[in-house]
Amino acid sequence: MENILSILVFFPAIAGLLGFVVDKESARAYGITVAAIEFLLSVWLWFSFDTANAGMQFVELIPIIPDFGISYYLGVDGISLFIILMATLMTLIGMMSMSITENIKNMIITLLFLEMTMVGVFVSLDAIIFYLFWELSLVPMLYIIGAWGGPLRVYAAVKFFLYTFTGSLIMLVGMLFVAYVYHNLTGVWSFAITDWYALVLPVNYQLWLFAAFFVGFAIKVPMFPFHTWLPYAHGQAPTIGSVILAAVLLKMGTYGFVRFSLPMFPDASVMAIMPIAALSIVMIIYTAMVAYAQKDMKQVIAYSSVSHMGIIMLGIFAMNAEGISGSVFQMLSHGIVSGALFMLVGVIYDRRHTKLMSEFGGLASVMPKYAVIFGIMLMASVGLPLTIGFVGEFLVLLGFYHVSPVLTALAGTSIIIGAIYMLTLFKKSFFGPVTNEANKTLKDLSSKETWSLVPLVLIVVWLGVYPKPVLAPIDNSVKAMLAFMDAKAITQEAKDMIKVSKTTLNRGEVK
Amino acid sequence: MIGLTHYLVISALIFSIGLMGVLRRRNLLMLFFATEVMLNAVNIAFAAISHYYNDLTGQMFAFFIIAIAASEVAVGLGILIVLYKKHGSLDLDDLANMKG
Amino acid sequence: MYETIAFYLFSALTIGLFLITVFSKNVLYAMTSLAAGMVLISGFFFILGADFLGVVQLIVYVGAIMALYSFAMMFFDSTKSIKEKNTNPALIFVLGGLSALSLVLMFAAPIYNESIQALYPMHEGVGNAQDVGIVLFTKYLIPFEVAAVMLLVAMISGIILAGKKMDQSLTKDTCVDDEILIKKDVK
Amino acid sequence: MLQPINVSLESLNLITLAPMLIAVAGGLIILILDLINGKLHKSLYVMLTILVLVVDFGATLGLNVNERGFFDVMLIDGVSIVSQLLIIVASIIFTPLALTSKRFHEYSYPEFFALFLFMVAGFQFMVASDNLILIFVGLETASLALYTLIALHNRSNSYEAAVKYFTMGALAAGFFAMGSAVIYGLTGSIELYRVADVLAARMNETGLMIAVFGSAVLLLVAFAFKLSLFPFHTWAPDVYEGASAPLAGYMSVVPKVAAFVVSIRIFGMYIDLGVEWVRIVIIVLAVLTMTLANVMALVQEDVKRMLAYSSISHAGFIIAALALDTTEGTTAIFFYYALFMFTNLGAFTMLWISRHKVRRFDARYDHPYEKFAGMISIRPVGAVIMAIFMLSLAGVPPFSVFWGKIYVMQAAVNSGYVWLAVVMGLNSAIAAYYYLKLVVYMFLKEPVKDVDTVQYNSSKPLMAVVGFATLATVAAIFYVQPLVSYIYYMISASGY
Amino acid sequence: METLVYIALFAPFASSLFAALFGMSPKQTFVGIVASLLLFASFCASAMLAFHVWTTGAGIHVTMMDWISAGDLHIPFGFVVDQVSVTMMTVVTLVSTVVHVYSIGYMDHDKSFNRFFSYLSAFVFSMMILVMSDNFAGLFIGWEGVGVCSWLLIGFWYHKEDVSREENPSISPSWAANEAFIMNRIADLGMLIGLFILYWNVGSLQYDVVFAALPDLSGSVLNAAAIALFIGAMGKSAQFPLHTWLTDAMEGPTPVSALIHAATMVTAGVFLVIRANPLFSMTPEVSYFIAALGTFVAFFAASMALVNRDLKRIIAFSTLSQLGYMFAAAGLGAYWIALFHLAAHAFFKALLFLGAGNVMHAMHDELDIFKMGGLKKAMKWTYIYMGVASLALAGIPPFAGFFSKDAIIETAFNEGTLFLWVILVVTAGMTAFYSFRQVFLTFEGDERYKAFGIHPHEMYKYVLIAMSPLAILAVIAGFAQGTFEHFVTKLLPDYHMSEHTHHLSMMLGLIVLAFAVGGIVLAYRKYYKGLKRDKKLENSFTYKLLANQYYIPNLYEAIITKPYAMLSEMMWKDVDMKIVDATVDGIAKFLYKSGDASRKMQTGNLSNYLNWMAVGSVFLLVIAVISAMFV
Repeated sequence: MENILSILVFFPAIAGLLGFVVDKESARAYGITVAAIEFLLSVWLWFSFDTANAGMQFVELIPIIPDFGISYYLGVDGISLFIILMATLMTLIGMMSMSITENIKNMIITLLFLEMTMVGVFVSLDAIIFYLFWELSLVPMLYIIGAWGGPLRVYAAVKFFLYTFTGSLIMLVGMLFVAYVYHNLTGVWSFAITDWYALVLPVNYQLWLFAAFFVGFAIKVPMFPFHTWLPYAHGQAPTIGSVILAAVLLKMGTYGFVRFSLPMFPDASVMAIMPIAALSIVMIIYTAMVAYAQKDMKQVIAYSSVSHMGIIMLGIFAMNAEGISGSVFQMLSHGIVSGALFMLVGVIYDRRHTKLMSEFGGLASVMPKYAVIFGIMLMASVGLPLTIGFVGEFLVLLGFYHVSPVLTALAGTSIIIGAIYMLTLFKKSFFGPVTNEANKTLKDLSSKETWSLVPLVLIVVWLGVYPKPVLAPIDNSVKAMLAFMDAKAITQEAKDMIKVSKTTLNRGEVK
Repeated sequence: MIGLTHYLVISALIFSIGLMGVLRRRNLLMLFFATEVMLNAVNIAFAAISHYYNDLTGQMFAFFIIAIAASEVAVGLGILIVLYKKHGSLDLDDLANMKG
Repeated sequence: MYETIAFYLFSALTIGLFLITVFSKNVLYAMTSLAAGMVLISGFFFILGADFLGVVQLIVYVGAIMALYSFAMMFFDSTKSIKEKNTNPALIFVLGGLSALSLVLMFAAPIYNESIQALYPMHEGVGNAQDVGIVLFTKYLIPFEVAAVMLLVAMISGIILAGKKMDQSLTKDTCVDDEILIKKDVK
Repeated sequence: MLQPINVSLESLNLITLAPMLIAVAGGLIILILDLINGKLHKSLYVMLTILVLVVDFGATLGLNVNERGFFDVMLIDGVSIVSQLLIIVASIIFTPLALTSKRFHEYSYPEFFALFLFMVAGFQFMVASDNLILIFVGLETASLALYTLIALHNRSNSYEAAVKYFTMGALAAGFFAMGSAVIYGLTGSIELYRVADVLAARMNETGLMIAVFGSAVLLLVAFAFKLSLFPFHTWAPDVYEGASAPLAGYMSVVPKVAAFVVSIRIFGMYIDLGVEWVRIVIIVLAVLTMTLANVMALVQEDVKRMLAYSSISHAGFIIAALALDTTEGTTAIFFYYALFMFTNLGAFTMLWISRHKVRRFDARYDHPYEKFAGMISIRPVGAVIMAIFMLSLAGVPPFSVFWGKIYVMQAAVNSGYVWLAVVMGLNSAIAAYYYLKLVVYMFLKEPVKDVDTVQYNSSKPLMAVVGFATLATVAAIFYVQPLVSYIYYMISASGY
Repeated sequence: METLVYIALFAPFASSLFAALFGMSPKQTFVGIVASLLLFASFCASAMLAFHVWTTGAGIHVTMMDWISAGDLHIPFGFVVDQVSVTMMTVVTLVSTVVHVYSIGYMDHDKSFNRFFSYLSAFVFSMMILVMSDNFAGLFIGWEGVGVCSWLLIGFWYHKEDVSREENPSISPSWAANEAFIMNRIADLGMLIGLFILYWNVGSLQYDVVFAALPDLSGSVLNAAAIALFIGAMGKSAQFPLHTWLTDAMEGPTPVSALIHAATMVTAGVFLVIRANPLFSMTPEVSYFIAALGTFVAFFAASMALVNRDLKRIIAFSTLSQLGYMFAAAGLGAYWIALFHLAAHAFFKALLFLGAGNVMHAMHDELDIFKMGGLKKAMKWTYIYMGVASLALAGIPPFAGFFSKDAIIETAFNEGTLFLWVILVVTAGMTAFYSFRQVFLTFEGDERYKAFGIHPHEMYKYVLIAMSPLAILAVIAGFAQGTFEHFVTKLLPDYHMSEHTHHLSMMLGLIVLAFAVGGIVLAYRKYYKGLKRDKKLENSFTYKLLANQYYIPNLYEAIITKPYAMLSEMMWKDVDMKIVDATVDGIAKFLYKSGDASRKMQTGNLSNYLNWMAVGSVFLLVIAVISAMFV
């Protein structure tokens, strides 16, 4: 199965097209089946992945527009592998738990197309193909938010689209410039990321290009102060939209930093550490405070997402394997945990059609199972050891400590203020007496909801206790990347800052 | 002695007069007159240059400009007629249905 | 010498006439002065030795075009002076003045250069019409033919636009369904 | 005395005339047919027109690159071949749109088709020459025919549109003539290749720059009008709105391609001569055009008018590529239009399909956004197709216009105009808003009325056109490579 | 032996899972029994391990599996059973077993009986990880784990409503739980930083590697690490200023208070200092600060206990005070003494709490000692237990507390820190006073409860029997001092009194004893006969200050909680919405507005269009002319 990546990308798309034919009543089952097959395919990918190889695997390279240097170029390494797995998993789980009945067929088809774009982004090794999937992912999301969202859905959807679109166009200019420089130096047009890695750019070029890519990625992440589309998008999106958005789409931004910014512009990245760290810390603390002020459960989780993304950003710019691996791991953990939290909020929203905390209180008494799962996810979200949330956060903070102890201490406040807003949310909604009559008769989790949440709980615990199967391949690739960056960096300070681990595997040759 | 420049300056002046007419006129028929003035101005320039370079090309151009002006008049008046039938007026100020 | 006098005379007259064309409120005056101006312009052509062009100018402009215009004028019933809400005169004069100034400055530049060789020189002792004819039917045959097509287009356009068929709309899209729909909308 | 003139037939290189002659002949045949029998159905003329155009296409394709003919008046270089092909293809797509299920005024005239073919011939002459006279005559032939075609739609708005277009066109013609006069004065020639030679020799003369700049400005005004650059664009929205939808779509492509060819020849010459000033002016106009047209498009209530502004903005986008004056930049122009053509014509066809004689939604507009509200639930396929066109216009990959966009931006970057590429990017982002607005209406709103009318005019030929446009838009990624290499080859062969 | 290690560790975990299975079903007594048995198994295993370690003198080190490994960081799940950890294990499992059995009776009527056992066992499991881990990260797992269990257990009665601080200083169980968790988190951040410092300077988090590498590190690094780790310890052990959560934590069920907030979890901070003694021994300044802070807290907490009326809160303050003693010892370098006091304290304080639980059970959850009195008739055994425990706490020989506390006070003298010594001695007197104030007010004097119509009754027999091991240990543990010293100093640095101190030891002991007895006598005189309220005293500033915990909770609310909430609100409404988001929307609106504005250019009037065109062309011409002049 050399072309498993193509299958992974296009299987959902083809299934989506065929989905137009499927009857409305069966659309849901169809969607779940397709998502399940896709997930199994990605699991297969994992099993056939050679964990000892830190380089790109399952590479496919077909030139499509040689005059531009654009090729259909796919591959995975340890960094992208698990994000793909998470994307397929969250799509499956999201579909399983979906409570939407209106226009279900359109939803399923949209989700399948979305899945294609998500997988596509993470397997692309050609900048233009990457950009293609990146932009294309906006369209289904726009539809999901806009068609099934809350009262402000159109505003939210359009804001989401335009904001991200604007940023990525700047990024596109950056990409074109890199290609131009590549052409100048080699005489060949190429948009292949692996080719671009070989470019050693002067520092001022690096800075400008870093800035261009930064705009695109930062909006997607979303970094402060570009984050304001997110609360709207989450607040208005249907549950499934929020789940996918938080779990996968935001990761595109951070993944972009790891895939593009760091290896391509090591010197600029090192120079950008402090500004980015400052923004990240603002993001961590400020959005955590904003989250605390929210009245709406979903908004709390939305802002908490931003705060957690700050941690991920910080880790990426730690410039050591601990931090970056932790960051990538945190992407997975945030994906699963925030996805689950959004699903949990969706559960209560389905029952009460409100997400305001003031409407609730004492839910733990009427919905104990729900409370337990919520509690577990909450603990994972605040980074309790032996849950998935701890590993990433710990590694990120550990890694960044090497860069700046003071900033780490500031960023570390996330474990405090994160606990503050999360526990407050939990207390307001789940503790205390049941005051609202409407809450007294609420049904606990249905089997459908349970079956979609329990796997996530299991993953949360499993990867919290034994992250090695996931962390080791990530770590291998990250170490190789760092070694590469160190070799490539031209300024001494960058060389000093980039910490190469003692045990680094050689980066596998790219075919 | 009258040089090329004299002719060109006259041409420029007449051209500007035509331009002023185009700016000023609100009656379409009168506006078309102004465009004719402009084209005539150009014709003077071409004829003059042609004369001073002793070259026929300028006269050719002027010749074609006359032909073009004639065709324009035909088409323009045709459009004016349908417009007049519909609107009963040739005033530009009455003709602002589409805007924004 | 007489060239100089003619030049200045014609210049003054054309400018004056065209000013009337442009500024007169009366269509008839405007048109008459336009026609007169064009006649004088043909005078320029004769001074410059472009006899053929002068003749064409007289025939086509003063003959054909002005005739068309006068028919149109009658058709539009606009012999009387017409009311126009003219554009702000200040703007007109500023723009007109500026354009005149810059064009004059431009033409005042040493455009003429002795060294430029004429591509299609006029021949000594050959009539202008002959010269023009030869160039027109060799080098400029294609534009000439295209101009013919253009005139054909203009003719067809003029005919169909002014034709009776344009008086009513032949567009027909109200079928039965549509009427029902419109009724629905009204409700 | 005059010498007798001997001209050998070979030296005339008559083959260079073949495409235009075919079109003209086609027009004449239609006129004659009408004379013989006045009751022939429009479908005959449509098919005849298409046939003529196909033959025309074949003839154009068969031309050799870099030939001159007929006393060097005709210039068949790569640019002219590529642009003629574009013009013909757009015309072929345009023609079947006459076959709506409902009847429209203009198509009841056989002369419509004759004029249309003359217009195509006019454009072909215009692009296949570097002689300012032929360019001017070709331009006017095409324009006069176009004015008539617009007016033939026979609505109050279309007269208004025709008058506006005509009047401003006449003014622009004056500027063109004046510009040519200055060039002639400067060089004693109106053939651009010679003009370039003479000007190059005269560039160092003192005090001449003013005339060089002046001539450039006068010509620029004329073509800025044709290309609808700010502030000469004012006619465009009104004319597009007043014209029938297919014609509006056609106008946003074909006259502009033709005007671009001439602009490349003229302004490319200036820039090659080292007159940087022209480049700066064009870039400034380009930036102003794309930005202003974009912000104005934001506030439109009518889809057609929005598309009109969007076309203006796209033209601004591309004129920037012209200013680069590199092979890539020039390639980008045609490449962009080739891709833009399908999408844009497709979008206008969708409007045409939904066109009504009576305005059922708005007193003023034919295609207000409300008309398309909730289209997804009424005509899902139509809605998806329209959405694809919109996304393509917005530059979302992998649809066709995206590839054009990156090529233009890449060209800008390659010439060192990174800031220009950034401006282009930001403008695309602004533009995304109004395209998205239609998508939002179609997908996210409830229908205003029970509108089966969004596909009111639909007929098989129209569906075929839309289908073809959709295919071309979606599958762009597969033909971008041959397309761009062909165009690039043609452009570089002609030395631009 | 490895099996034993795993049994000791995982039996509580199994217990927790087993109870969790029935977590949502109604009370099942067998759940409690099974849980207690599993805990007992864990205790037995710990005891056997203790015996093994004692006999062989060698620790056991097992590595179960890898946990985190990224970059150069490798953290395994490794467990070490040595003198220190085995002591802790034994103490923890012993007290836990007792508390489990006790809970079967105490939680008898609670509908969440099963859930309670699940949490309680989970806590023990976390605590075992904490003490057994062979690295700092593992310690941190347990550290956070006990924090969560504490959160769950304090908030066990989550359904209770929030009330005002005047009505109940802890507001509500859920509030107290959150407070405890968040305060601990503050300290945990310090601890994490400590870990980071160690990792980046040593390259590992294993105890042995770290301790071996310490001599190579610079003083500032050591100080920083020691401070950071101690901040962690401060949170868990509720040292000032992070102490307020401990008294609020009394909202939890009493067995929880006994186990978590007296015997085990709160001593984790002390354990950390003891565990990391190589580090702290190398940082004398930090250690001295620890001792000083401990002394201060001992006194500070005792002062608040003097006037408090809440049975459990008094005990909680005493816990706080005793923790201060332990830190004083550890800070002064007498690690084994600190550990000894830790163990002894665990026994008698747990006993004290369980006794208080009995009283609560009898008094229908009434905790105000002013409303009790004369309970000795109804609750003889409880009286005895609490009396014994209070004697131990007061440091009366031969009870356990005497030996351990005396050693600490002697250490303070021995180190020459006379100031600390004085305070500790005075505190010993205060301890005796408030302990017996509480005992007398509860059990002696007039039966004030009758006014409230309460009919107290003694606890179930089996519960009382289950408490007996603690009582016995509270009495006899002190005699094991020598053995204990011998045992643990194989690992911990030995601490001997100087000759000088040794000579004076008898006298020093007597001084302490005098203060203790003095305290008891004072309490006896004031409260034995019943409650005589002194309005004047109660209205005095000092009394109010003490009764309101120096207004520290109010202060925290005023300067931290409320401003934080306000600031958050402001951040959201003013900054996020009105600045950040409004900027983005502002750009969009600006574009839209400029669209509206430029749309006016499109008047529809052809004349205007022509004007535009002319303006454009003339403008360009003028520009051309002007720029041509400069070329």
